[in-house]
Amino acid sequence: MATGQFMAVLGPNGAGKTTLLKILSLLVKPTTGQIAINGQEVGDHLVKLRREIGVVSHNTFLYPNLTAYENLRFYGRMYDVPDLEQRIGTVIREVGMAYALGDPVRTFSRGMQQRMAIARAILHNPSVLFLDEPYTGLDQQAMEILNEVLKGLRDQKRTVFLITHNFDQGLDLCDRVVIMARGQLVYQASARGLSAADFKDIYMSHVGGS
Amino acid sequence: MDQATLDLITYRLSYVWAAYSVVMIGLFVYLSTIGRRQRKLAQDINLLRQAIEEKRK
Amino acid sequence: MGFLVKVAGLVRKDLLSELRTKEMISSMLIFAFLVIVIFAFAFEPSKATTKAVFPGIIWVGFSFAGILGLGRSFTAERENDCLLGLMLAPVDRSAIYFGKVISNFFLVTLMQVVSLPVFFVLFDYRVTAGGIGKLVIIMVMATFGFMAVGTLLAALSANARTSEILLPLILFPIIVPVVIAAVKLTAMALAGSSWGEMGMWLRMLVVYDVLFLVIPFMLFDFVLEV
Amino acid sequence: MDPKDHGRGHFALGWLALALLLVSAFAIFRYAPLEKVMLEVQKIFYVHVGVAWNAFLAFAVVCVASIAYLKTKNRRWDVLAAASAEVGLLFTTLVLLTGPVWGRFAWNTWWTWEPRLTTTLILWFIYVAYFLIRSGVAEPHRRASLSAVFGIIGFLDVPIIYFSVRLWGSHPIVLGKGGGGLHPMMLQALIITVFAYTALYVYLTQKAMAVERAKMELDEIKEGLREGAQA
Repeated sequence: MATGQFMAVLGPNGAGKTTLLKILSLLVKPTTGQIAINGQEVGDHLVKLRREIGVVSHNTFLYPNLTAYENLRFYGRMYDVPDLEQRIGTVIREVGMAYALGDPVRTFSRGMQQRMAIARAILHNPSVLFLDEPYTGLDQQAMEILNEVLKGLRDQKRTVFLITHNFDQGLDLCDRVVIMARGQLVYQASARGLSAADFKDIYMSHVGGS
Repeated sequence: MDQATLDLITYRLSYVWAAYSVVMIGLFVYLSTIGRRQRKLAQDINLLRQAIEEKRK
Repeated sequence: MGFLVKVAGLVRKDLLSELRTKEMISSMLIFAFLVIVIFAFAFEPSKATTKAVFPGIIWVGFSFAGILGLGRSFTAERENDCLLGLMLAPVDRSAIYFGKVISNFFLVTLMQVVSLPVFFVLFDYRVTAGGIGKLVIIMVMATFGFMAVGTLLAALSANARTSEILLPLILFPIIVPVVIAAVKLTAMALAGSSWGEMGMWLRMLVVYDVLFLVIPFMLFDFVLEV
Repeated sequence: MDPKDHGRGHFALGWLALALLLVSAFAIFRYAPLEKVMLEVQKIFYVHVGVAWNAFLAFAVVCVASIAYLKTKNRRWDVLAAASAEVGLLFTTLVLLTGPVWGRFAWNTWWTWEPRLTTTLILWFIYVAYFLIRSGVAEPHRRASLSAVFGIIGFLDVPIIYFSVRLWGSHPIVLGKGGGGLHPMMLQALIITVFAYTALYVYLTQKAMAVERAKMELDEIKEGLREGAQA
């Protein structure tokens, strides 16, 4: 997959999406095969290469009792982010949460927390970003804000994987789509010029029915 | 040997008997639980295999 | 250097979070006080025999309260899946371990410092300044060993379905040597023994502390595996 | 895999263990001389030590298999560790039951906090905890890793426990279990008994491993069914 692409990975539950994510985000070593990031084979550089990866999951990874700022500062330390204070200022504006910087995360709504999770994931300027079901539990308004943020990410030419089982969302943002079922890649194509209705048919023919 | 000595020996042997029977009973109980678990597992595996076979048909 | 910065960051995060809620320290303190009160009812505080078992009472209180705190330290990380977030970061697993050992050690020591005077007052136990000084060093050494192995086992039990009841059951048999040593050394310190007389016990505690810092350090990776 | 498949030589080993147990019974009751202080009751010593020694061997095997599992991630090591821990726990239980019988006669009390007895008791608790961990974790690989970690920690703790209990024990050891030096014929009987129980340990461990493997197989079939249902 080329740098700067925005790829959607779709599939029903249990198709191996989360396992793919775990492998690609360097949590688990694959049983067979190799992963390369920025042309660098992963091999033994597991810990170092985690710096190149950001993950947004349906869980936020945020400490509820700490403020937004404290959370970002903590994760910034963990990722050795240089010029941390400045960087926190930048990302918090990017997700439009600057007004809540001093509030504990516990008091945030689900949508706000999800935006904070994105801020946390892009804090260390990762070259690859994984979004694992980022739309879970969001209301319509929060989804639109999330889409705005994702558009912003695409324009920054980051490599993004969007993992979801819901093909109404995010499709228009993507360059490529991949469908997984039963642990296998069953379909991949360019997403350009693909309408949601067409895609639904393709999806059903590969996944549905069985 | 008089009766008193014999009684003492019987008394001491009762300890030996107690200790050895504890060991033997323990081993026997363990062996029988292993056997029971093996039978139960074999049963479960066969049942599942049959279910899979039938599904294939 | 990067390693130490990360450990410091982890400790700071734990303590800051605890400062906001105070749930760990307050529950440990209340538990320790309850132990004192229960023992005061169970054993007449003014009797001579009670004075003899006083070191044991102290450590029963500390151990139970400490386990209460340890149990919380990793279940708290499960909220919002924070532990997973940490594991995705380029942080050595051992840094996570050391960070937790240090923050747990700090909080349990704080609990001990606050509750120890209460133990002395409520059991009307007189002690010399020298005895107190020795006692502090002994407490630090014993608590460190307790936390070093306790943190590993707390992380281990956090993975199980029944984590709250599992932790004391797996931790108590392992820390038997620490508890024995702590009780003996406390009794000796309160009775005014010299360091020389405590030599064997102190050496044993040092061996335990070192062994159970090095081994969990090597095994912690496997406990956090996904 | 058939749960009754125990691996090579299991059947022969069973007969060997039985034969050795009979030889050891002969050695204990006919060959070895009567001890002067404990008289007949000293005969308990042979089985007690034979079982105790093998309980310790079983836990050493758990430790080694646990290390091997963490290094290789091969489930066979986990099966060995679990099986060995089970037999070890059985043997430890037998030691804890025969110990008091001896103590009742020798020290006129069922239980003393004698270092070896106390250490055995704590050992028993450690391996009960080992099985609590195994039953508390459902996911097989995680269960294997976590119990391996505990198997290593628990075993390495044993010498420290023994040392601390010994240092703590203000109770005098009333009688060394051999009563000082052993008569050569007593020693021979003891060695045979230890070997007999070692053969029995291997035999039982093979059986327990067969059960563990069958459990593993059952899990895999169930897992296969679940995936099949989703597809």
